[in-house]
Amino acid sequence: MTRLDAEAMVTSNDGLADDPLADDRPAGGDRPADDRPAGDDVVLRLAGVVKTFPGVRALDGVRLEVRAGEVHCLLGQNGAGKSTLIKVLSGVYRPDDGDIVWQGRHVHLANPQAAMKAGIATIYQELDLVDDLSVAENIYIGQEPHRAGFVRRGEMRRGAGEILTRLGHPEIPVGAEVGRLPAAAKQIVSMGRALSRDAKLLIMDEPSAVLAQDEVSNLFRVVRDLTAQGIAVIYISHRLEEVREIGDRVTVLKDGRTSAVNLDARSTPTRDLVSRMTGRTIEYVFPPRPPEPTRRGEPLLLVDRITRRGEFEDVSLTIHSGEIVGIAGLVGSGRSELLETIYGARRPDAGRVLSNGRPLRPGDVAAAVRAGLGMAPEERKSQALLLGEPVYRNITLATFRRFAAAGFTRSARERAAAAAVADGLQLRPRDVDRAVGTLSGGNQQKVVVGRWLLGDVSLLLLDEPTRGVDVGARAELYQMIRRLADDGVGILLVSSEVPEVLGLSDRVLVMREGRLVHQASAEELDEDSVLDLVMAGSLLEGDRV
Amino acid sequence: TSNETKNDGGQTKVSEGKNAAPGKNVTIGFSAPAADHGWIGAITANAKAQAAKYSDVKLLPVDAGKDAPAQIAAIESLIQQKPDAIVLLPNDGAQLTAVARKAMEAGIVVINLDREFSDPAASFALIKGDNYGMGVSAGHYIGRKLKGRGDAVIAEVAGIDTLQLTKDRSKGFADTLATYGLRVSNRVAADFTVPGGQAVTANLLQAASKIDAIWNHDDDQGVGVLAAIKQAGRKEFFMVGGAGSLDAMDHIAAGDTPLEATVTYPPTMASSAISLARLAVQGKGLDDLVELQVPKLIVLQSETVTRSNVDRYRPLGFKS
Amino acid sequence: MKRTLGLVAVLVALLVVGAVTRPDIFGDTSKLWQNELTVLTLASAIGIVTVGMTFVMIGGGIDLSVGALLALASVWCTTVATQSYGVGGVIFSALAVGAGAGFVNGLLISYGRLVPFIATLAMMVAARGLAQKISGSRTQINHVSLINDLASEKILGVPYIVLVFAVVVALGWVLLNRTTFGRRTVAVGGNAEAARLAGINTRRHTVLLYALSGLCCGIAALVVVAQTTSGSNTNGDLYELNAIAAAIIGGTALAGGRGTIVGSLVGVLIFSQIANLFTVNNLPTETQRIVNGAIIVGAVLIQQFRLADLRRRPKLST
Amino acid sequence: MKRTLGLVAVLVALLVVGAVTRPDIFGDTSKLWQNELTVLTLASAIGIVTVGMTFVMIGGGIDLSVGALLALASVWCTTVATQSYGVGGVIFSALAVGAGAGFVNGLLISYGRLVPFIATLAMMVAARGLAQKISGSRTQINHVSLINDLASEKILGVPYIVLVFAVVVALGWVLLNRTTFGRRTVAVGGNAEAARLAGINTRRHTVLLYALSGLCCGIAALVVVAQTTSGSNTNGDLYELNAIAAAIIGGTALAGGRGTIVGSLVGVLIFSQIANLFTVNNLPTETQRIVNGAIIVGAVLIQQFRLADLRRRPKLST
Ligand SMILES: Nc1ncnc2c1ncn2[C@@H]1O[C@H](COP(=O)(O)OP(=O)(O)OP(=O)(O)O)[C@@H](O)[C@H]1O
Ligand SMILES: Nc1ncnc2c1ncn2[C@@H]1O[C@H](COP(=O)(O)OP(=O)(O)OP(=O)(O)O)[C@@H](O)[C@H]1O
Ligand SMILES: [Mg+2]
Ligand SMILES: [Mg+2]
Repeated sequence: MTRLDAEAMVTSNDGLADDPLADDRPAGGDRPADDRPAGDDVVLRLAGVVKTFPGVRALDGVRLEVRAGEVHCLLGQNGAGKSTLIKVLSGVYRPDDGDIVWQGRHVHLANPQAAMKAGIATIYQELDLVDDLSVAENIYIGQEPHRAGFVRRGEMRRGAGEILTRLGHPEIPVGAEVGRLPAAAKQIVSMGRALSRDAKLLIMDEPSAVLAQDEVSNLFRVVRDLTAQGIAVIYISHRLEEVREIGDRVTVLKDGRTSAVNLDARSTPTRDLVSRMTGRTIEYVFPPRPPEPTRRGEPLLLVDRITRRGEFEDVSLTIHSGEIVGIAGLVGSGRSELLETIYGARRPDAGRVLSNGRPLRPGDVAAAVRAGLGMAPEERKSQALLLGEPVYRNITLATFRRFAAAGFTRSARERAAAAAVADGLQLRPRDVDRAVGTLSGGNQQKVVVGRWLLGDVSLLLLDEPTRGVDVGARAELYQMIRRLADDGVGILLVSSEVPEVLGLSDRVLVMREGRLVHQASAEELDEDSVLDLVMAGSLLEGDRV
Repeated sequence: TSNETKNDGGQTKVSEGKNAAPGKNVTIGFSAPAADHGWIGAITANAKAQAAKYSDVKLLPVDAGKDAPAQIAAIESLIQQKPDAIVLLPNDGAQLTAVARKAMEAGIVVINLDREFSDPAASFALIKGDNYGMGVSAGHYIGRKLKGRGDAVIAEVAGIDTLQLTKDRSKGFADTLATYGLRVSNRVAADFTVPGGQAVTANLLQAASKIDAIWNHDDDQGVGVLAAIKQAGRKEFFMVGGAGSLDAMDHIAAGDTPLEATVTYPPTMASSAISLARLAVQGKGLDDLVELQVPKLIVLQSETVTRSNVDRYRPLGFKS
Repeated sequence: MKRTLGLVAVLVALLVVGAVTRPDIFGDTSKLWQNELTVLTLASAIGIVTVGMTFVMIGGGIDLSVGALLALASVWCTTVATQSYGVGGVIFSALAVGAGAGFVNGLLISYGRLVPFIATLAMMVAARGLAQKISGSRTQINHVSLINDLASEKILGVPYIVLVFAVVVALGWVLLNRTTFGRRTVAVGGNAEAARLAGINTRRHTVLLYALSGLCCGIAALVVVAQTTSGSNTNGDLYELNAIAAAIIGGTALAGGRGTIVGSLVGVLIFSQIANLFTVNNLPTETQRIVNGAIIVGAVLIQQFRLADLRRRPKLST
Repeated sequence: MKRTLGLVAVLVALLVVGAVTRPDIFGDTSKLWQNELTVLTLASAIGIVTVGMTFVMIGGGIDLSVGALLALASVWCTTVATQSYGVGGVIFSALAVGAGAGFVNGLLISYGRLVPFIATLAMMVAARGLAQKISGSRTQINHVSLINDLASEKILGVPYIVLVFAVVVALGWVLLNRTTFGRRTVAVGGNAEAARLAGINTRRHTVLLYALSGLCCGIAALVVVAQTTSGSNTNGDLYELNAIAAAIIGGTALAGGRGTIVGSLVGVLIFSQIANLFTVNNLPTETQRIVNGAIIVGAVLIQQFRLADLRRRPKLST
């Protein structure tokens, strides 16, 4: 149980000054950027790439070199510029400056079509699917097989089916409307599209953020398949263990600059990677649990046999003040629906929810909020953020009424309170007047969770709170969650990362196919036993809570 | 349009008497609703043409805009320019009354054209068509032909139902038919447009499988009414029109459609209104009347144009 | 699909109302057939316009200029000069004017970056003015009898214009559901950013959508000219509102990405059938209006009845 | 902010056009003042309606019934029975009818789950019909002189109705920018699901928004009654389209979540100033219309000129 160590903070250049790779200035095109002589197998080379947005220099001279057949990982804090970099590569943004050499030729990728034509396919961080089209249509969007303008539907469905099979998901119906699929299935479709393009370079921006563990290994199988065919892959993730498992080489971005290039993905020590990303050293840490289980008196929240047909059934649970309860389970096991139902965003078919002994009106979020509940939902863009509004108004979305006097809002106070939250969560850039839509994905996520750190919730429901959040900020977030619990708030946490559930919670519930199948204190469980539980074939009566 | 008749000769007129002699110069403001209907278009055209015939008249036309408040503003800006007279065809009589009174109080002679103010004091004189009378004329024509047939199916294609004038026309029609023991059995309202006339008539012809007579309030929409009748291939009835467009008169003369007659609502009243305004400002009366001033109220006859007299009326017909 | 079934149920309900109130018409097969042909005939022009509107709306836009373009095309194609080229000249000029003006809409929106509402509103105002200028606010009689025959002549008892309507609907269905153009329309309207990222030229596509809508206005103008034997600058009045309403009733989303041709067709037929019911029952205008408001609300409520399961998707409620 | 500056530039450009074409009016301070008061007076009713519309649109909706509600309220408050209660009765009935009908809109949309376009379209049709029924299609003269005085009396040279307009705009601004109600409106329109999950009662708020819009229609009805000294079922014709257009020109997003009162105000003034320029220059209607279309396009293009930097945000262009 390590705490953040202020003394251990070092800037990347101080700590690694002797490292020849630690070059954060734009590299001249003439200078080889590798310890080895650049072989013929280098397919992509970037040098000095600059991209500015109003008020932000998102990329400030970036170098990158990718070889055919390798998995090249991009690491960096939230807001470091990873997504911006890949958008430059896929023709979405035009760089202000810099050099892109693709397959030995200088290229201008003026628009996404140009990048696609060049053989670069991308899976973006934010899902880029059309909800109203079918799975097959989404996979082939923009390059539908056709004859004289007529879509060859049979061919398209067949092709889509093959691709999905290759991705290990033959069960996803190619004719289904994508909007009706769960998030994980959407991610698969998004990957399917990238695969359909016969790319020579495949870029994946945090593909694992919405995947559960079993899906990630499936994804890795596909990636290995591709690299074996000589296709290069750029892989972005905040999970270092994934980088270790799948990556060949690593490039690290920090504040829009390259702080290290072409590190070996397997052998570089975690400490080095983290310090190059953040300029300080952090271990992947959870705050210590309080020594005694602090269960006293009546539960804060009592969920009594609630059911929503087709989603979850007969779920009962309790949460006490000061307790963090985690729910583990596969994507699609109904955890999000359970949380939303407790919160009143969905109406249960049966059962009831009591807060402090009093029943909550079913299907009434406002009533739940009045009773002291708060929820950070799963999908930040569709469920949580007003993208065009400033950060501070997003942070105070649930509390602006408490800042107001006689119905008149008091923006200055809101701003100050929001700035404090932003500081605590290391929001980057730390400007609370900026439109939240211009933040990087991970920073947006911090805003979603930060909303409930203000004001006085007594029970917090967190659905994948660290999705897309970098290692450093994650540690901060865990601290804040624990501090809330220490202050007496009850917390119900859903996460697809089993270590997170185990590390942060006092008590763990395991959910499978809409039922709670196991309950234990976190110390009694380890990762393997949880995985066994969530994937077990049939339900055993005795297992149930 | 179908006819090349140069009909300007019938739409304006300058008397041959002593009133024709040029007098004091007269500036006349003119305001009428925007012309997107043949009849209104003819009103504006006639006023301009009539004013051009007098060497002592200067016309200041202002567009009335799209609704009553806009026309009020237009009249107010006109008052600022201090014309001698204003000829005003209001978007809505009652709504323009206050501003007309204001003009009168400013010493401007207001000639109220067609749509009547709610206060007689708001105008120096009123010249208008007879909406109720149109219904009466149409009622008499149809009544005479169907007299004694109490089961006769009589249909009415009205104009815009939200307007008072439509109510008046329908009332005159119903009242007159009643004197013959007849009544309207099917009534539809179009919107003074050709497609409106076509659409409601197509439905009307479905509603009534046998009809004896139709009165259509407006010859503009009548183009559509006749088209629908032709498309349905119905011939068992006769039809009376309204307003007196050139197109309608051509059909009456040719006898190629069920349209046998039309009852007039002449846009030439705009020409007359200009003449009245000039005379009023110059302090002259009507030549053939004894009085020294023009009359306070002139209501035009709604005349019935049939095949027998259509040649006389053709010059008065306006292009729809 | 379910949604369309609900709509068809509404249409059937309207026919039942007809049968109850006017059994003499709705109970007699041949009279009913005649009556429904009238309903279809009157639905033709607005229906064709609605097909174009449906494409624009699915593509995430809106076209307020349809009524004005119809008027402009009708006036243009009935000018004396045009008529002297015979039926070919009339047809060509109507289609060219409609598609051309629609093309301008598309350019303003795609490349001028105007909001569709404003660009097409400006076009609506300007096109009506132009139509007025060309026609001198007069109704222009059409003398090309081949055009007028479209409304009066029949084939197997069905007026030609109904056939034109049917062909446009069929082509629209194929275009939307079976071609890359149609699928891309859904993509552009459903998620313009995703469509762009997937390599679709969204701007060019948008231009084509508005040109298509304009083309439909040109076709509808010919239908109106045939029906009314004339062209007029007052033609197509309020068609924009009616077409949008019919499309929305038929399940097209104002926000784009969702909609069907069949739904729009049924939406148009519902409105046309309501108007027909009012006339055959001889209702006074003010009552018509009040009842009309209630029917619209009722129709949508009936149609939503089966949709309880869809409600959870937040998109639907907006 | 920048956007509004661009709009103000458009307004100034229009005044310059006035100065060039009619130096006698626009060059003479007192005549210019009189003329601009006329512009403001004419903008009052539609401007008040636009304030309500702006709230509805920012809240993610649309209100097609505004013109009809204005007509209904104007007819209701000028019925003989109402007038006999004096000025209080007239004012109360106008506001109550407007807000009440708006409330019904809100219920249909929030709890009936109707699409706003359809619900308010139905209300538009029904309210016009009702207005017609109540008034018997007659224009009803208002005899309560205190109301009529609003248009004819002035304070410091400014007509009372202009002051009413100013007060409504000021209150609207405060409500949108300084109150929790305004904040909730932006939230509901920007992302209804997010607002709901943050504990905002989005349904109740939607009802309030439409009631507010209806209330504005009631106020505007009083203004029109004062101006025309009468109530009529033809009042407020096409106000829905004009109000939406003014709001959009002023930067309000049709999709919700974005918009300003000042922008809408300037949008209304631009339209009103254009109409005034046409009148003082005595342009024929058809030319007016053609030019109007061009001006609208030009105004938006000018206004977008400074916005190059925002263009990258795809959301903004919709
Ligand atoms: N459209 C935009 N407008 C303004 N600023 C932007 C925009 N897009 C990105 N930025 C800024 O550019 C910087 C880099 O963002 P980017 O999305 O590339 O980060 P990232 O490395 O992908 O972070 P994360 O791990 O959170 O996804 C951030 O400071 C962000 O706020
Ligand atoms: N492959 C699938 N195809 C169709 N429906 C699925 C599929 N997987 C899950 N579902 C349904 O989707 C719902 C759950 O979706 P969701 O992914 O939000 O679950 P979850 O338990 O919240 O998982 P997570 O929190 O990890 O996202 C369930 O009702 C489930 O029946
Ligand atoms: Mg990113
Ligand atoms: Mg979930």
